[in-house]
Amino acid sequence: MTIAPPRTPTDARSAFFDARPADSAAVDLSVRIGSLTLANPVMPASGCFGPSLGRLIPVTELGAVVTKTVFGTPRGGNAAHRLTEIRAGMVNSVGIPSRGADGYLAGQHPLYLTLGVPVIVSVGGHRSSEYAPVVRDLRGAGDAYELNVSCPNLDRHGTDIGSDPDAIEKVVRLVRQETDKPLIVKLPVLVSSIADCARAAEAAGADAVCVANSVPALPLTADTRSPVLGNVIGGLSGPNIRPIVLRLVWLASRAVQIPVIACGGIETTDDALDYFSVGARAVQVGTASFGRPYAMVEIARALQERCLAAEVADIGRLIEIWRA
Amino acid sequence: MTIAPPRTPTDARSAFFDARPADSAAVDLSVRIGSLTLANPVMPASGCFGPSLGRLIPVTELGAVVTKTVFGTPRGGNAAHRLTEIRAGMVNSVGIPSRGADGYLAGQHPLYLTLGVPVIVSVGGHRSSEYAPVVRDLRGAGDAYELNVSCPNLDRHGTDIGSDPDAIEKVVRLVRQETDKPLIVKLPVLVSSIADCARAAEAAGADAVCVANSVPALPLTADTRSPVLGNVIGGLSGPNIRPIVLRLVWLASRAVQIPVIACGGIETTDDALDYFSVGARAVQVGTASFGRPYAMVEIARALQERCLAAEVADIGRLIEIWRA
Amino acid sequence: MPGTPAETPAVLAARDALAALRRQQAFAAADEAALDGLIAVRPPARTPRPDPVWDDAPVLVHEVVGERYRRLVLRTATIATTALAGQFLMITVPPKGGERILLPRPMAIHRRHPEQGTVEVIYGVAGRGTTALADVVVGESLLVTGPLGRGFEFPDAALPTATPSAGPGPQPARTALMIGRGVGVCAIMGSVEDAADQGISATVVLSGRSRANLIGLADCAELGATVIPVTDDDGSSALPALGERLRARFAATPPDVILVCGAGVLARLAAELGSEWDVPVQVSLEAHMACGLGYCHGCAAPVATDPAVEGPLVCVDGPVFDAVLPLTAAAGGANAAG
Amino acid sequence: MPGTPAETPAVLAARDALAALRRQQAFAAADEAALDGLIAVRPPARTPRPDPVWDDAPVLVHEVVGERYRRLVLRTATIATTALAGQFLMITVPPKGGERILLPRPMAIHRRHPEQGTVEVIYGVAGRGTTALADVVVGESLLVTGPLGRGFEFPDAALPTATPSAGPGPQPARTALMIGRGVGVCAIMGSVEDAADQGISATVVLSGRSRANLIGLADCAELGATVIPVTDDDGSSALPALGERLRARFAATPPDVILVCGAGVLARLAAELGSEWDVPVQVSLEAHMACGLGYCHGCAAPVATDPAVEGPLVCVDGPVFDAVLPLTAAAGGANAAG
Ligand SMILES: Cc1cc2nc3c(=O)[nH]c(=O)nc-3n(C[C@H](O)[C@H](O)[C@H](O)COP(=O)(O)OP(=O)(O)OC[C@H]3O[C@@H](n4cnc5c(N)ncnc54)[C@H](O)[C@@H]3O)c2cc1C
Ligand SMILES: Cc1cc2nc3c(=O)[nH]c(=O)nc-3n(C[C@H](O)[C@H](O)[C@H](O)COP(=O)(O)OP(=O)(O)OC[C@H]3O[C@@H](n4cnc5c(N)ncnc54)[C@H](O)[C@@H]3O)c2cc1C
Ligand SMILES: Cc1cc2nc3c(=O)[nH]c(=O)nc-3n(C[C@H](O)[C@H](O)[C@H](O)COP(=O)(O)O)c2cc1C
Ligand SMILES: Cc1cc2nc3c(=O)[nH]c(=O)nc-3n(C[C@H](O)[C@H](O)[C@H](O)COP(=O)(O)O)c2cc1C
Ligand code: FES
Ligand code: FES
Repeated sequence: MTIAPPRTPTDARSAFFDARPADSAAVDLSVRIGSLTLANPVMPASGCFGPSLGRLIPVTELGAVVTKTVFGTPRGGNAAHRLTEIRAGMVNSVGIPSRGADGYLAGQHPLYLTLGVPVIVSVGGHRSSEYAPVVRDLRGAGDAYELNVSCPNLDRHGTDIGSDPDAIEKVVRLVRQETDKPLIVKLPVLVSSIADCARAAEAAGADAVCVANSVPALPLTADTRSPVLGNVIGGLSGPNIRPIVLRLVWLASRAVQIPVIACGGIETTDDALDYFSVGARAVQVGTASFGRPYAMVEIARALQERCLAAEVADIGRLIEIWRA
Repeated sequence: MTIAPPRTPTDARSAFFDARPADSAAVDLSVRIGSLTLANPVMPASGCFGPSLGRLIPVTELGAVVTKTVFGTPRGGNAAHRLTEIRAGMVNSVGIPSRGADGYLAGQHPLYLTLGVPVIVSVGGHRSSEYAPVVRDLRGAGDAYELNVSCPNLDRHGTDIGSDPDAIEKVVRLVRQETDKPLIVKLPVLVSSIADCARAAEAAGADAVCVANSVPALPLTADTRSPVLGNVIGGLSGPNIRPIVLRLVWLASRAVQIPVIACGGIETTDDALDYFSVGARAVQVGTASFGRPYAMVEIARALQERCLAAEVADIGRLIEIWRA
Repeated sequence: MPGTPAETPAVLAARDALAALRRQQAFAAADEAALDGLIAVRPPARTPRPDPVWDDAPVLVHEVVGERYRRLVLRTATIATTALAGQFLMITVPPKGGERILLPRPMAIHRRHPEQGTVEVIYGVAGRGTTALADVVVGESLLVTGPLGRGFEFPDAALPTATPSAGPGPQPARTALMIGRGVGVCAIMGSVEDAADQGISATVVLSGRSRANLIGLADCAELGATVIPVTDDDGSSALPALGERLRARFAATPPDVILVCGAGVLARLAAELGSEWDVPVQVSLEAHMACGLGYCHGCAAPVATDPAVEGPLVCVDGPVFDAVLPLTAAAGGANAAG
Repeated sequence: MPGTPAETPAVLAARDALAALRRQQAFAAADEAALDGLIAVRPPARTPRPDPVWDDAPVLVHEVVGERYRRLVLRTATIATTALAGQFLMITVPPKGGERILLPRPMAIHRRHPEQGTVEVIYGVAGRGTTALADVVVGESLLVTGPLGRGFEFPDAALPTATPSAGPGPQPARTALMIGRGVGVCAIMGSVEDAADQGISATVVLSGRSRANLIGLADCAELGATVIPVTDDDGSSALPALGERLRARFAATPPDVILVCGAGVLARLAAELGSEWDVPVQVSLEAHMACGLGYCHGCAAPVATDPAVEGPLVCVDGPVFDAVLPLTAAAGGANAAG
């Protein structure tokens, strides 16, 4: 039993900031999403990041940040409980409270701008026609847009817009008319063909797809078998969904030429490399940040270390080595 | 530390057989699937049972047994490895080896008939037109058919037949022309609207839906990040998929009048009651039987005990008590 | 279906479990109902909140206290030095023996010892996360994030840790009634510390199932607070009994403020007393949390708002809220078992 | 990209891990290739297989053996009395500390002690399941299912436990060469027991990384078998060295049968020797398993069949298979490190 000696009022957080590794010219972790080049392929998942995290981790070491989904008009979000943890993972039914595009521009975007990395603004809508107006109302704020088509769809009795290739096509086409900025389409898990969905996004002009959102689930209390969440249904996230999402990323990567950004249960550098090995070109970290706020930055740092150790210039070649 | 005294050559298996509880006239666990009445709502999941299990557990205490899926023509199954266990659960890519309807009738059905409970024959096909001929070729063998529409579909580039309400409708309609026996449609997880799929089955004349099959996933090895399974992709099953399937059962139960049979991660009586509480009328146990072969029988026994303890006549009223 | 035959042991055990569950359900329903319409966001604080940090905090002590709780002493100098009364930590449960806990667990900072660079946390083993937390041994480190949230503040006290002064500015509180039940005591103990620092006379109701399970007796003794211990086993914690006792005690001069944490029904009792005495009441709440920092939007407070406007968040707008006074709704909730 | 600047500890550690992985990959590839085309299903057995049961088997002993293995002694009278040589158990790993293992793990029955009603299992801690199994303590019970599978059978021996007889019927085997590596030794130990019972002269190659890690030395001594210990650290386990040694030893009279388990490359060496000597070779295989009873179809054996016909299953058609002799494919696989 060893007990660390008393510390002067410093903390692991400041030590982590200080441990920033030197950038190595020998390794190139950059990734292009349309016209935008990210310094490295690691970023947060929408809804699992906010500017307040900027006080806890060196956000400048990330490739980008992604905002919580912004809707056109204000939404209050769902009733409590909005999240819980069960053995299968974390389940949330936050319900995307939003102050609307104007509220975002006034209250949140200025904070995101202070972070010093590209800002990807996540955009939501209840119908396929609702996305383009939000992007217009954002008046050019943000370096790219992630179109969250994994929200309940008012047009088709509550199924996801993103499960219908035609609706995806429409969303992207309409948004494309509003902006030249890079567009990422974030797809849902419960689709019969992720390949068709990814192809629809690509055909309509998207610059990347993000695979995937959380998996709809219904957690019950152990005692009375009643729903834990105020909204009954929520999205399952965390490491247990990783093998499900790995398959989707594998299929999507084989279906399209545009980059696939993997999102689902990434906690470690190995998890990220799993996704790179099935074709992903970038990764988003969601649930893992709650337990270990520095997880994303740790992954970005370790990707460089792994490349240096293997004496390769980029992640693509690192993957080839594992497969050799 | 207590060590049990030496035993005479007997074993826990025989003690379990001997502990069969008296049937109580006060409790009615029976469930109707079309014209078939099962003594209780507990049965194995397809592919997770075989007549050889009859030597290990008192199969007569189950409501029914379900066969492994039978295809019309022989299939060899997938390359090794066909299954593995990861933290998220068990993943199998057995690939449904089948000796075809004739092989089933000659080799397996006679063994099922010795078990003394209703036999539900699971039927598979690669196209929506392939199911009816299998049922015809089974020449009336079996007390009901479970149509496994969660197999890769040759008509629509490998997506599940069961993710397309029109294809489901066609399968059921064609099979209905071949038989008057009860038909159960077993649905997949990766569908945008399970309600639409369940409604299509009901409308075409199905007597029940089974929700759901395993969740497609891609497990990778920890060391070289290569696919564990010979088939790359397999089906995730076990307790971690339960919250995902609970949502599907909840939605399906609200969409149709015919019974919903729940299948996904059931290990204990509490798990079964979770499903009953969201609307299921029967349950299937898959993965849990591998680790505890007697799990199904234990659940059937405990359902009666719970009803007796709560002084109610059936499971419906048991659920009302939890919700009171 | 009465008088069914099979009264086997399995059947009898299932029957007991059902009865226990029904009692528990009844209490939970009363407790939740008691908060209805009671809570409002506090006006902006004049004390700037400390910046949160995360730290790998060595576990110096991890011991069972009473029959149901565990006490952790963590070395984390920054947090120990900066935390305000009623703030909390997010404690990440380390993976162990195959158990993986994803979300950190919010825990009140029970005591701050800035000289030693340590904080104390007392917790009850409830579900998976706290069960796994109980396996942590002395010498391991816990990842903690904090100090977080809006804590308790004595009215008109510009800086909770400042010395009381009769000089210029509004009159600070001179007496305080604190009420805590179970681990809810931990949320108020920082204010008991502040009261001792600021010369405020603190009366602290410690409520629990039994004397052996009361949290904070030794802390209050050390801090010179007056303790009113009440327990379920002798009936003294019952709300009507406790209400009468407090009314009698403060009949002459009511306290300047009431701080409460640990049960909805106790919060409502405090609000009743606050209404009668016309003194402010602050209530610390719990909510399921993921980030603790205000960005995940998981911790909606039970405050009704326009459906298009998100309500307050417990982690940043609370956990301490004002009780809406005077109390208008029927005080019925407070009559449930306490 | 040679000579990059940042040779930090993290980078150096990652480099070591990569090198170790590459060595391991090379061995695994050689091992798998060695089985190609080698295996065929055995003809129907004349010995009826015992009915499998499941049992709650108390753990009487659970100890570390050598540097890498653990030995379990389980009380399970039915299985101890009925198991045949080379059969296996499915061991269900009990849930513990949050770890939930779904699938039982197949394990060879290393020793049968019918008089004591016990069996022994020796296992290596590999992944999640065996790591969790290692946490089981004496006095707990393990759910075991068995005896399972088709074991090793001495050629022409009608009943493996019958006394050898020179009377009517075909001539039973008189000498046997058994080869086991690592935990693969466990699969052959039942046959060493049978050999002792039947007066068959057994020569047992025990292969492992080092002397301290050889399984079965004491068992073979007890059962009166001749042991050839070979290890990696002194190079004696290398396939060419071992092959030469066995050819020299059996130059005069080859054994009547070869039984092998534990590595594809060893199976191929055995098949080479069997081809040279014209004696049958039986090989015990591993496969990922769920049921162990033939109904899950998870344990496909590496035997090529018509794509429309399912190949043999390791759990019911094996785990013991015949080597296809004489060996036709190039013996290259056997030259890899053994
Ligand atoms: C601001 C604040 C301060 C707290 N201070 C203390 C304290 O000092 N001592 C103490 O014992 N407890 C305290 N709690 C409650 C403590 O956080 C819960 O007991 C704990 O989260 C339960 O976790 P579990 O893993 O045991 O339960 P599980 O049932 O496994 O939890 C499942 C999920 O629900 C959440 N959850 C369940 N119950 C609660 C609850 N009562 N409050 C918040 N989240 C919950 C968990 O965080 C988890 O995400 C505090 C809660 C809050 C919000
Ligand atoms: C007939 C038979 C007899 C065996 N006898 C022994 C024995 O006596 N001693 C011993 O140490 N080992 C034996 N094994 C191997 C043992 O079953 C594996 O080491 C064990 O399953 C690995 O489990 P794990 O949880 O440690 O690995 P994990 O990596 O967690 O396993 C993941 C999954 O793959 C399967 N798996 C991984 N490796 C193997 C393997 N080598 N064989 C079969 N399944 C595997 C597991 O069963 C599990 O389903 C035997 C295997 C078979 C088929
Ligand atoms: C609390 C919470 C809030 C989320 N909010 C959003 C959101 O607003 N928009 C969105 O596209 N995804 C949202 N997600 C989904 C995540 O971005 C991510 O797709 C999902 O959690 C899977 O990744 P993970 O397993 O790494 O968490 C949210 C997830 C969580 C846990
Ligand atoms: C080894 C294995 C084989 C299976 N084979 C079939 C099959 O042939 N037909 C079918 O409809 N489902 C099959 N399934 C799926 C199960 O019937 C069940 O739907 C799934 O495993 C989810 O239930 P569980 O979590 O209880 O295992 C199989 C599952 C496993 C694990
Ligand atoms: S816990 Fe994340 S916003 Fe409050
Ligand atoms: S392990 Fe199930 S068939 Fe062999």
